[in-house]
Amino acid sequence: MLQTEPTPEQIREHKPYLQLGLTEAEYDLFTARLGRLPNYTEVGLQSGMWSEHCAYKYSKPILKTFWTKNERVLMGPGEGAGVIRIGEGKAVVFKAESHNHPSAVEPYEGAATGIGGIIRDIFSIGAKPVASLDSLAFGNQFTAHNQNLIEQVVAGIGGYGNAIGIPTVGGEIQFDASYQDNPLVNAMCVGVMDEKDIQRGQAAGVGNAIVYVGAKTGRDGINGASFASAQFSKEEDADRSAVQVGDPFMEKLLTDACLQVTHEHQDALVGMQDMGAAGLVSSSAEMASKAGFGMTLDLDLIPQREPGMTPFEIMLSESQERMLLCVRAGYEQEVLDLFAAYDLDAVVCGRVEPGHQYRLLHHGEVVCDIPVSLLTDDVPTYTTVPQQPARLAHPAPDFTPTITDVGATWRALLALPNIASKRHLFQQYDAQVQTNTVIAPGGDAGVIRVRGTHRALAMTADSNGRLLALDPEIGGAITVAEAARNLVATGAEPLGITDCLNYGDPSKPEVYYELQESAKGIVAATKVFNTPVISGNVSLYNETSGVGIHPTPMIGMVGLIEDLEAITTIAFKEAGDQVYLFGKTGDDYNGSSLQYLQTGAYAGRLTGFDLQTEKQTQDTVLAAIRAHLVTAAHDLADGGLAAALVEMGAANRLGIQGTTALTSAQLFAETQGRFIVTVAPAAVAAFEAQVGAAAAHLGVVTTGAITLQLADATIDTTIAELATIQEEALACQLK
Amino acid sequence: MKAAVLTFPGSNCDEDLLWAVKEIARQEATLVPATTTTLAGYDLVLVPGGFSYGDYLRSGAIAKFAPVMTALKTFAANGGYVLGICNGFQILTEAGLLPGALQWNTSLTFVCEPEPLIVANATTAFSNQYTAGQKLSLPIAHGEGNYYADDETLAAIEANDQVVFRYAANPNGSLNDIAGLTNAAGNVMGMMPHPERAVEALLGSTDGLGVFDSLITATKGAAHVAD
Amino acid sequence: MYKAKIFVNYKQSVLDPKAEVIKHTLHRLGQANVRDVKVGKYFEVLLDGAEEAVNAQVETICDQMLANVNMESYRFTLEEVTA
Amino acid sequence: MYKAKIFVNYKQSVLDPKAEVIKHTLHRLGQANVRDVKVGKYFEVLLDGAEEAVNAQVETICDQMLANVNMESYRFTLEEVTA
Ligand SMILES: Nc1ncnc2c1ncn2[C@@H]1O[C@H](COP(=O)(O)OP(=O)(O)O)[C@@H](O)[C@H]1O
Ligand SMILES: [Mg+2]
Repeated sequence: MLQTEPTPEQIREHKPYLQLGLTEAEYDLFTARLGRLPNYTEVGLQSGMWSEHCAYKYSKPILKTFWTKNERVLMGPGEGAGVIRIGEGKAVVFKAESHNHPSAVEPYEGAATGIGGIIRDIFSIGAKPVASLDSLAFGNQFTAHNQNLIEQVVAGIGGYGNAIGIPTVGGEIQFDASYQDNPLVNAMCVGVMDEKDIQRGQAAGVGNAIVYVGAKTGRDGINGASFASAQFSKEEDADRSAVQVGDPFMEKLLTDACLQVTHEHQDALVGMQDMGAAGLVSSSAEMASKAGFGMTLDLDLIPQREPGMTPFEIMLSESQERMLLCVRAGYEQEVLDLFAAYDLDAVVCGRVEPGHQYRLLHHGEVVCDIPVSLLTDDVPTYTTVPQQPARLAHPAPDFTPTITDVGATWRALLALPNIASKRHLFQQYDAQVQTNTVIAPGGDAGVIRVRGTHRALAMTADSNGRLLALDPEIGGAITVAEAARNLVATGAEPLGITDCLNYGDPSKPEVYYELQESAKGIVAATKVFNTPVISGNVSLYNETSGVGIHPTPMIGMVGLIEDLEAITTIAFKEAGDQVYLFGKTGDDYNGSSLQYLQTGAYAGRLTGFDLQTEKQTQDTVLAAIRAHLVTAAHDLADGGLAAALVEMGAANRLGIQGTTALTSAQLFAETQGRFIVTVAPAAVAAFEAQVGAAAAHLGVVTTGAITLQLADATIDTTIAELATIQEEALACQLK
Repeated sequence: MKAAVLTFPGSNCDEDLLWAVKEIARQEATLVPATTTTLAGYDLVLVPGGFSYGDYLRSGAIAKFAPVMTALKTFAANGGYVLGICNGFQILTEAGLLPGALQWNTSLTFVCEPEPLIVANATTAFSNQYTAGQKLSLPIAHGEGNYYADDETLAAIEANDQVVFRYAANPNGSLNDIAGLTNAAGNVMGMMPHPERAVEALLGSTDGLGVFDSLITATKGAAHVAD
Repeated sequence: MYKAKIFVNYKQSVLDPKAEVIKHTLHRLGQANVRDVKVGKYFEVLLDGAEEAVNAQVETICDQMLANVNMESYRFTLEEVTA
Repeated sequence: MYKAKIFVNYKQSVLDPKAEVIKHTLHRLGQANVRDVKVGKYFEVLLDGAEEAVNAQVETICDQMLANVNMESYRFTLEEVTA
């Protein structure tokens, strides 16, 4: 162990830092700033802190372009999670995080620890976690390996979320060839708190205590994959594993205890942060750096799961369920006692120091003594000269579908994995614990009421990699618009977003181009919808054998409902209700599910999207819902009108009888910015007067028959037939 | 009615039950930690859902060693009403307060969905506000809800009319479609479905109110149970 | 010090969903020669003390905690070990 | 016919929350002499076939289904039995 660590000179000579992900230039820069050769521990800390995950080397220039503030934002990006005011003294806290790589390697624990990690981000701000969402993307070949991956990821999310008692109220699951070797597992958590309780991750005030809380530190997840090759050289290490295992029981105790500290010991608490990527070093260094102080930690005091851990291992371990607190001097005991009552390990392991040095002691020796800014601020950022990928310069010609049997096309479309119901997967998540869930998964957005107020929050997680692959800028804007559309359909006003930027290797000019262009689209859309980005996460290098995923920004959006009576669900309520379609339907088939059904691919330019038109439609729909004129609402997304009608009819097995000027093909068009709503007969006059020409009458809800007179065909079927296909297709294909 | 809602480390439906009893059913109720050693003075003890001690060994297997369980046994032996929901049901079987055991759902997956139920016995303290044969929909949310008892025990349960709720479309493999049952004396019930999640129209269903109303009726005027 | 090796298994009469799924999957994968699958738990507990006392203690631990005797049975062996 | 007795255990360094909770509970119940607890899985699989083939088959079953080799290791014995 210790004795096998290279000396500073050996490090300079043999460059072991290359295996830790650092470049020679980065090592040289660090050495120059330090004014001496760093030892092995220090190089280890550098490698953790200068990783993309902690330092955003490639993404910082992009993230700087995001719009992050409006009058409601109480805390933007930079802390564990962002905070937005929702009225009545309350605030909503949310953030999303990716766990793509860990989930690819070990799906159950990778997904589970992804949930655990994002929950800690939320309560580290002082908020009670009230809901989770998950955005998943898998390959579309259902091989045994892929099926196992899907099964285990879903089980892991449920296994953690269900046990800790946070309802999973929404999410998405997509299937596309692009994710066959690089699945995406993005998790989002939402918390609610009193505005006055907002915490920051800061370690201020000379002499104040640094308190370590929670699980013991083990040799898990140390420096990700590099640990395996760099450290497991000896024979007897073959039976070792660096997989991180989640312990939701521990996390439940940790959540409750930390929230109790924030609520009942405000005098004692200076700051709090979770230990995420790069574990103890990133949490402690960031807390010191944000507050502008130095820090000394005594590593012998850190609770350890295994004997003989080196400072490198202790500092870079990514063991789960750990938190770091800064506690005012003199208040240590009351905080330690509180954690003891929960049976949790808690120890004072260091102190805030004057100046800016970051010092670590181990077995009585100083093993690290560097300016803290060297870890947190002096990281170089990189830009790549972007280059438009060839496929974008020469898009395929517009797709023109041919439909001979519209009923058969409809049935086939509903069985596509991306259109089929995901219920048999998401019903493995507890959606109702905490008894606040007004809309569980299956609607356009999850909705939870906020106890102690007359308000509710709507939330959704959306991504559209296949559209971004056709046009990253428009696709990025569409993703934000779709998220807003989902919220509006429930009666919510969009408040803000969190994101996970899932991309390939950013040092490739084409990938960087996708990153930059999609950011443009996202920024433009967030301004139109008044939804600043308050938190997020970046996951780059999603590549296998040099082939990257579709550019896939996941947008998590939260909206506010101020009237519990106006919450609207997608289900048709009663036969006799009138059905209206908002938004113009065009011949927009490029990138559509119909195109995929008929050609096996998505191709062409993106057409038929305009941010301003979309915003107007959303405003009109929201106003109608708020005026209590609407009995059901649903936005049109994948599969267009055809999919939406079935989704609305399914729950109560109600159909539609209608006449429209749309063609058979247009039934499947995926023109953006559209909604279907139903209106009770008594409200028709008021509804039509309020919305005017924005909505077109489509038909009337029936007791189960679906009879549609299209411009070029007639359809006569039942909701029972169509809904059954949509409900059963995926479960069949995943067997 | 004065209710105690037990809370074990890892319980996560304790607050929900408290809310249902206090805010919706408008009864006196308090959270009682697992370290408590007496339950004197309560009319009803509720054992909530969740994952007590992580449920890592078997659901409910560790919770039965909590100090409060001794008090609970005394309370039940003295005729006090005890209702275990989900993990609470698992704890009560592990502790021997109810017959049988709950094992993994035959699907081996956790399942959360509204579940159609049939009231099998409407004469108990937990179901007197329903009618026999009544159809209800209550949410389930569990991975280990597959009720098992050996043949002899099962026969005795049926002969003694202890089954209170049965599944209309068995979601987990439970023998005899058992979703909820009482002990032989009729003062202890366990059920996998969550009545406390079905007490507000805003959240989708009020079918669970009957359980709480039944207990209010059963305990009306009842002297507090002695320890 | 003793090491107790403890096996916990479902009783014969109990249908074990996990074992069923494994057997079913193996058959689906074409491994028709798999006749039966049993799934159990295996624990190792290290305890200080005299053999007789330890034996009784392990018995109690199994009976009350590691096995649910309504549906599971257990057996164990004790082995003297040095720390 | 062969009976495979298969033991699956967590690899070193992997956190085992189950074992932690069991040990902790035993200590809380006063059984301070319990030094360590390990939790594993135990399978018994009955298979027809020749020893060598069965051996290879069990190896595959363990590798791909019964053990998660990212974090668990397994060992097994084969024993000839009559039906
Ligand atoms: N992984 C998941 N977790 C929770 N809910 C999910 C998940 N996947 C899909 N859902 C739910 O299924 C419904 C349909 O999802 P989706 O087709 O993505 O909707 P939309 O296209 O309107 O965004 C939504 O209610 C969504 O919350
Ligand atoms: Mg939608």
